[in-house]
Amino acid sequence: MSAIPWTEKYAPRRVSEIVRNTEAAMKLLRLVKEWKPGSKGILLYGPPGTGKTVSVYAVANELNYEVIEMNASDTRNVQNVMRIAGSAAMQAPLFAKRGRIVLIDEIDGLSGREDRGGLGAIIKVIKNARVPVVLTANDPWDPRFASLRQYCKLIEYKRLTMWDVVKVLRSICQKEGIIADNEVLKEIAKNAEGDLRSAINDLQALAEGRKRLTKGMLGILARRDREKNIFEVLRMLFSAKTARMATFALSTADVDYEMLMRWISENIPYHMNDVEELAKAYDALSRADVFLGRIKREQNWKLLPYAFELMSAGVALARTKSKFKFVKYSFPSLLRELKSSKEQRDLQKKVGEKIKKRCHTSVTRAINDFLPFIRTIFRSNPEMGAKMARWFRFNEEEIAFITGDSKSSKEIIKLLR
Amino acid sequence: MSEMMWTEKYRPRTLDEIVNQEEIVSRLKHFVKTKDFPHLLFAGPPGTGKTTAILAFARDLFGKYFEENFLELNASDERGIDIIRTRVKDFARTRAIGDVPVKIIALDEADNMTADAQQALRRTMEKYTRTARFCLICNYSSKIIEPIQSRCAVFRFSPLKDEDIAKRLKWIAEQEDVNLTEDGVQAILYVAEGDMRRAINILQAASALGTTVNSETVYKVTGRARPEEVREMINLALSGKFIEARKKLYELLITYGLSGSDIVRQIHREIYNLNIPEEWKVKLAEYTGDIDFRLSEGAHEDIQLSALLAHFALAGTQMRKGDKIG
Amino acid sequence: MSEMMWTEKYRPRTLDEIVNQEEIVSRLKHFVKTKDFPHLLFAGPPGTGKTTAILAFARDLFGKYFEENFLELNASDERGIDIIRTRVKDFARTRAIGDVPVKIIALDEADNMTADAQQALRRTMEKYTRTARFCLICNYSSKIIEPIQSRCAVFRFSPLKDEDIAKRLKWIAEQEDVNLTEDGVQAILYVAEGDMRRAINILQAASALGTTVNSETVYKVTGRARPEEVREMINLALSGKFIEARKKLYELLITYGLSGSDIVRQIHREIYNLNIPEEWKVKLAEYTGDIDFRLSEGAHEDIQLSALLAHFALAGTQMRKGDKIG
Amino acid sequence: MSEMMWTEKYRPRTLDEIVNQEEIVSRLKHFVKTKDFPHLLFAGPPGTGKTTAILAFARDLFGKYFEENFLELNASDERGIDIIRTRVKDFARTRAIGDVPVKIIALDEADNMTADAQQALRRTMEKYTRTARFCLICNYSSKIIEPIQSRCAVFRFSPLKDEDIAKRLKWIAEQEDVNLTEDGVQAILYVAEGDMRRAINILQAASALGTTVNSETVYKVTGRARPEEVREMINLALSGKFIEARKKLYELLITYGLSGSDIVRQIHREIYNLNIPEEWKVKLAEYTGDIDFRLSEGAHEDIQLSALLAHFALAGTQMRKGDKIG
Amino acid sequence: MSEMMWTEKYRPRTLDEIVNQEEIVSRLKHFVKTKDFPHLLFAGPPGTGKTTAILAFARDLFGKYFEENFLELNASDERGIDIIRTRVKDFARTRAIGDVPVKIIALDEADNMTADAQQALRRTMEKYTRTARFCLICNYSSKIIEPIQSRCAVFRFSPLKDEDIAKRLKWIAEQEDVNLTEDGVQAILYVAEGDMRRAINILQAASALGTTVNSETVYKVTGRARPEEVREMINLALSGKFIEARKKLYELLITYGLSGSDIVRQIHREIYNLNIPEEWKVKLAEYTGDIDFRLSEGAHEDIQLSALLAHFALAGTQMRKGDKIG
Repeated sequence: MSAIPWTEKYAPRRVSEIVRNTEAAMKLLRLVKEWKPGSKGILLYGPPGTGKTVSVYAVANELNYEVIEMNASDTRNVQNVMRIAGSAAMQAPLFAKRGRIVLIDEIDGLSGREDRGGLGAIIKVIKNARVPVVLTANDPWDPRFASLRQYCKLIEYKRLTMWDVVKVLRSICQKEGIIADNEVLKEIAKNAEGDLRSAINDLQALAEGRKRLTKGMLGILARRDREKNIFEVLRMLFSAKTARMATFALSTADVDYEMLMRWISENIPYHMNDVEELAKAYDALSRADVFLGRIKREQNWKLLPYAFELMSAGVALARTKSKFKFVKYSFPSLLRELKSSKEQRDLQKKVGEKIKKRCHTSVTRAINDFLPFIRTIFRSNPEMGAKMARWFRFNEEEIAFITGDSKSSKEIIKLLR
Repeated sequence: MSEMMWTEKYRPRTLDEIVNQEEIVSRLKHFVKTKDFPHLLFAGPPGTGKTTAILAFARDLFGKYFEENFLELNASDERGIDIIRTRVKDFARTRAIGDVPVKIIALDEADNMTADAQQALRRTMEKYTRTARFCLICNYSSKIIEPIQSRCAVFRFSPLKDEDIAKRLKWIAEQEDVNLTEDGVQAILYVAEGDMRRAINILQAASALGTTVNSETVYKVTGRARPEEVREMINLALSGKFIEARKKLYELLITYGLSGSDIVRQIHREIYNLNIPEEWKVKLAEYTGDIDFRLSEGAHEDIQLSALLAHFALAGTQMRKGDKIG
Repeated sequence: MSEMMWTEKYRPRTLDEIVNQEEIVSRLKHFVKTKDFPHLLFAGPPGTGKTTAILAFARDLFGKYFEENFLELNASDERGIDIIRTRVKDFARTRAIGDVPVKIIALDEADNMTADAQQALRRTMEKYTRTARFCLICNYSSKIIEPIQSRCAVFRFSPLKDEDIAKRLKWIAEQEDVNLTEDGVQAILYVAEGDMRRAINILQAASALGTTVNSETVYKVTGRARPEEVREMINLALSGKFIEARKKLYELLITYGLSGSDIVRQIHREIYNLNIPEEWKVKLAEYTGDIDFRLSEGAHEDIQLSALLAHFALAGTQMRKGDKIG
Repeated sequence: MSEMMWTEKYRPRTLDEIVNQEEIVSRLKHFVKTKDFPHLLFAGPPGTGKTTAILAFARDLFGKYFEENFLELNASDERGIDIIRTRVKDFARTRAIGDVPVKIIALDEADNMTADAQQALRRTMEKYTRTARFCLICNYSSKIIEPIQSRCAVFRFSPLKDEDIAKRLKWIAEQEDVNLTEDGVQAILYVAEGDMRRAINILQAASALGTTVNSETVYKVTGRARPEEVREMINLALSGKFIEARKKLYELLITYGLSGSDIVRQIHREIYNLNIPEEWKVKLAEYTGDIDFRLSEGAHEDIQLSALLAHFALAGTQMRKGDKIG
Repeated sequence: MSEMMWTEKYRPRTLDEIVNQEEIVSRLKHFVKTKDFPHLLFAGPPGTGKTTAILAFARDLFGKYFEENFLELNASDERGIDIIRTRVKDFARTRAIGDVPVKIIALDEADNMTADAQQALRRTMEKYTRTARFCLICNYSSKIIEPIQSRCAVFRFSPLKDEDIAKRLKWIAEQEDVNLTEDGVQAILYVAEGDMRRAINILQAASALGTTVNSETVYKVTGRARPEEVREMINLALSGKFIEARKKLYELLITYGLSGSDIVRQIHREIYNLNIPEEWKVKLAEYTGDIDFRLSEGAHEDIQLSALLAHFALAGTQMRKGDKIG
């Protein structure tokens, strides 16, 4: 009895079969072949379903290597990493195999608590390895991987295009003997947002046991594409003429209310051209937030409907003068900023810590009361800046952050050497 | 008297018995036939039959081997990263028992699992594809991390339609020899608010009072006021007859044995049925929410409910004057 | 001194002695006759005779075997559902004694149980359904989970009428040789607000001060201000004499030892007796709600009560000017 | 340094020594004579002599057997009703020693007990009624459940008059060789607000700074602003000098380390001393109520108080323009 | 060659070097002599020398054993009371080194701790009272819970006088060979608002631009610092550029890591420096107070602050139209 899901059944066995990221896989193949003790580890990164793990197994298959894998389903604290990955990386492979890859999969999944010290152990394994160590991650720029990155060569995996995905889906249909409308495959591919695995899963869910696949069968699939869903919700909400329509719009959202509120907040000013409308809409949102605060504090979830109505109907009905118009909705900029500035903020915090140590103050105060002045000094007087950098023991990265422009930071760094 | 709960008695055992979510059911039936299917992610509001569906699917699939091959972890079980790394893995790595292709592991309220635990799940799902499939059940699929979503076929359960619930209620009434009137059905639908389980419970409770279940018995057993009466009270207030509205309020509280927060919630529901300008509806709902909150904080019921009606009366005056909302 | 509580001394012993709640009594009598009855749910405000009814019912049903077959528990006393389970188990595992089908377990303040505890209770009810019936007593049936409601016959107790309470009070006063004046009766009714037990307790407490019970002694023992005085204070405020109104306020607080929340409730009751246009009553009622909430949140009593009087004063000014309400 | 608290050192020992609350004292003396008395309920504001009264009563009653027959508990200290029950049980199960009928158990801050705990207390009171009497001490009798109230003789303690407190302070100052100036007395009275215990504590704390106690030392130890300074701040605001008023505010908050809630209370007290039309006082009192509420909900002191001052400034401008209140 | 921050370079090392806060210094010197002192609480505005004082005190007391016996913590940096407890435990469980009675733990920004955390801190303070003394440093002493305050000797640091800051600036300029003009001094004083640390930082940054520091260089330096950003945000909002104002807001929240209440506080201070009619200032202040209140009630700072900016945008428009305040 076959019980292999299609994602596995049709998984590529050779590097050349990897869709879209063939080059990345080739690079991996080359690095593994050329690897010798002392070489760096290899970090594959990119969104889910772009073929990272599959590449490793394809490479191993082509080279007749064995793969020793640790992933997020394993406890990866210091002891376990050393015991499993560590010993695998130190020993010779089975005699039947020509080599071995140690795969540490999904390092995003390292748990702060349960996997304490795991990251340090992984670095140790890489440094002392006698076989290639390959890692995968969705987001390699996570600051906790900063030092890990120094011990790895990075290979990027890109999202697949819709056409890449359609092509694969069509070939699977052929093999399964299913006649599928092109439109359906396109829809599934679009919905998958460049994630091949999820597209194949959706295809199997829809087509398993069918001979023909038509567009009408798509209804039960939930949108994976959250943005598209939220765009529709926002459009419905902001165009609502009645309280009921507005609250209904909200009820169709597939994101939680915190996120929803951020989306609404972000896009209010694009619909409310009149400041009175703007103020009214925000007032409603602010009242909705007050209810959320009460809910959180008292765990009184029965108040949730009031918050929903205020953030939907309260906002929508504030628009009395401006005409409804088509708006290209933006992702909540606060969240975007928070994400994109994470590295900068971490650096800032490190700088703050150093100032704190020297100046007997708190990190927040260091950043607010000292940093602006230090920045001025660094920019306008590199010589003084260099002397201060020495006193504070700022490293080059931190100096570059403080000055914020490369000219003066280079100058300071030169003076320091 | 030692009667069974009707919600259990009439819970569908097999996919054939499920009357809603037709498309999803038909997909699941296909899977039973081919015995081949991907990981599943069921998303949708409470009371839409997600758990019923996975149970029925597993029963149809496994037959007499159901117990051995089905593992259910629900919200009250510990589902931290430890359990995923131990118990789930232990269950998933051994072969299915009997003539079935794989085991099924259902994780209820998966959106409440920690991110860590979800992370631990992702490779487990892949590693044991030969022996097990996962079915994650949640309200919002967006709370499931992307790598897991990517590994599942996502099914969305839509809220039940009132007519579907009505149909079910009538069918059960027939089975139980209960005379369920049309206004009784409507009353149950009003109180149940789209939740099938609740609707059936109400039917059972009301039928305990006698063999006929009509709107009167329903409102009596559920401790709800008739929506018409609530609306009447609100309209009295809005038209400026504050004292009469208060009288009506006390009447409702006494007749139906309502608590302050019960009546506040019924008022809240009726606001949107009122024949007043839309923006006023929001405004009134907002104030109603404040009163609801105050009651939960321990303010006095009579004073707060009077304040609520007073607010409606003032709003009514402003509406008649055509004032803007201030 | 070791005197009995009058609420106990004068509690009706049999269903026949209960003079109110006729419909309920007649249904219970029917049960006594048939000796067959479901679980019971008694819902209604305090002091409407719920406990009296179940006690009388049990006595009528069990006769001399009352003690052996009747168990009374209080959901908020007994620590947690575990204790309840243990005691119920001990009591219900043996058959009823005498010529009766089942034992009765009365569970008071059942609406104080958490939903989880109620779920556990539900299972306990199911378990001993052959040997025992439960009678759940609560203020609001809506706070009882549906699976339990759907197993119970629901009885709603309405508040007693003032004349019924007055009659009872006078009768007790006679038995106890207390000289209860007419204004004393009125004062008790004012404070008791339809709660018979409270009314009798007040009578007993007031009679401890001396053999004559009049309005003065009643207000003294209950720590309430005379309604006339509260009205006077409000009228001072409304006529613009804010400073004098405040003085009166402090006088009331001190003389009667009132708390801020007591006085707010009394002010609220008097609003509806004021000789002012109805639209102004509306306005005052709304603001009183605000102050009531603030006090419940722990704001300063003196500041908030002054603010309340200030509001009344402003309203008074506007009324005299014939302003519209803004 | 091991000096006694003056509140203890100068606490009246016998009923004869108590100079206020004449009516109460005379009733208690009567009980001493008859040796027969009910449970007692002492209600009234802090520092009005409730504890003093029960101690003196017990000493008069028990004489040399005072220690053996008197137990003092504090309802908010003793963790929960269980501890109280245990201690009461140990104490009350044996008969009173000496020629007295019963022991006395004084329970302070009884109104801090939950209703449930009070119910349990009621049962305990009933149980030991042969050997002991309770004296419940509380601020508000309305917070004591009725079944307890109806078993107690209620005594209401009113706030002490300023002249009585002044007299006592001066007498103590004499005993302790403290030079207490007249403005020192006034300052203590201002801060103590009719609370004798507080007044004496302030006197003792102030006298620790030096042998002369005047208004300056009083405000220093109590962490209060001088009323003049608060008035100055208000007047600055009213005359439109908002920035200066705010500077004064920060001085009070930061330099004196006053809490926002103290300042708001002081502002509130000063409103009625301002030389402005009464209708404006009304307006200011109402707004002060708003700010007080916000502070109690945890809003920021500096911001809210600044907003209050801004409002005063606006009011001042309107007053000068002769605007009507809007 | 390294260059220190001047705030450190010229920070007084010993109590003798501190020229302000004479009373405090003399009390601390007394403690150095007796080597016996209680817990300390330093309260006062930023930049008034609180940290300098405790450092100098500890150095004078411990001499060469300063490092071993002094621990500096910051309540807003250390995540939670648990971390604080652990660090205190590690530090305080061993006896002080050298000829000194106790170690010192300085805890800065203690008023940022929640009341619960402070309660835990209190217990920690008690636990290690044999081996260590705490010095709590804060802006508002009223935010420190009563039980801690009563265990500490309270020291109040008053804002520095402009002449004192000027003197210090001139002296530092002399040491550093900086030509500080009189208008430069004035400019620094204006911006520093009594905060010595800020004044010195400005001087140092300005002197990096060239050897002469005058008003022009000062404003050049401070133009890039923070309060100006808040003002800019307000002005953007008032001129109707809401989206840009909001961008600025996010920058303050994210890049500067300011909390919502920091920002509200700064907005509130800036209002009175705006070039708009007085009555509008009051209006804006009042609305800022509203939002501050909602911040304390609500859940999301960005939402509340956006609402505030939207309201400013509306106010700006109305101002330009010359509307009356509504």
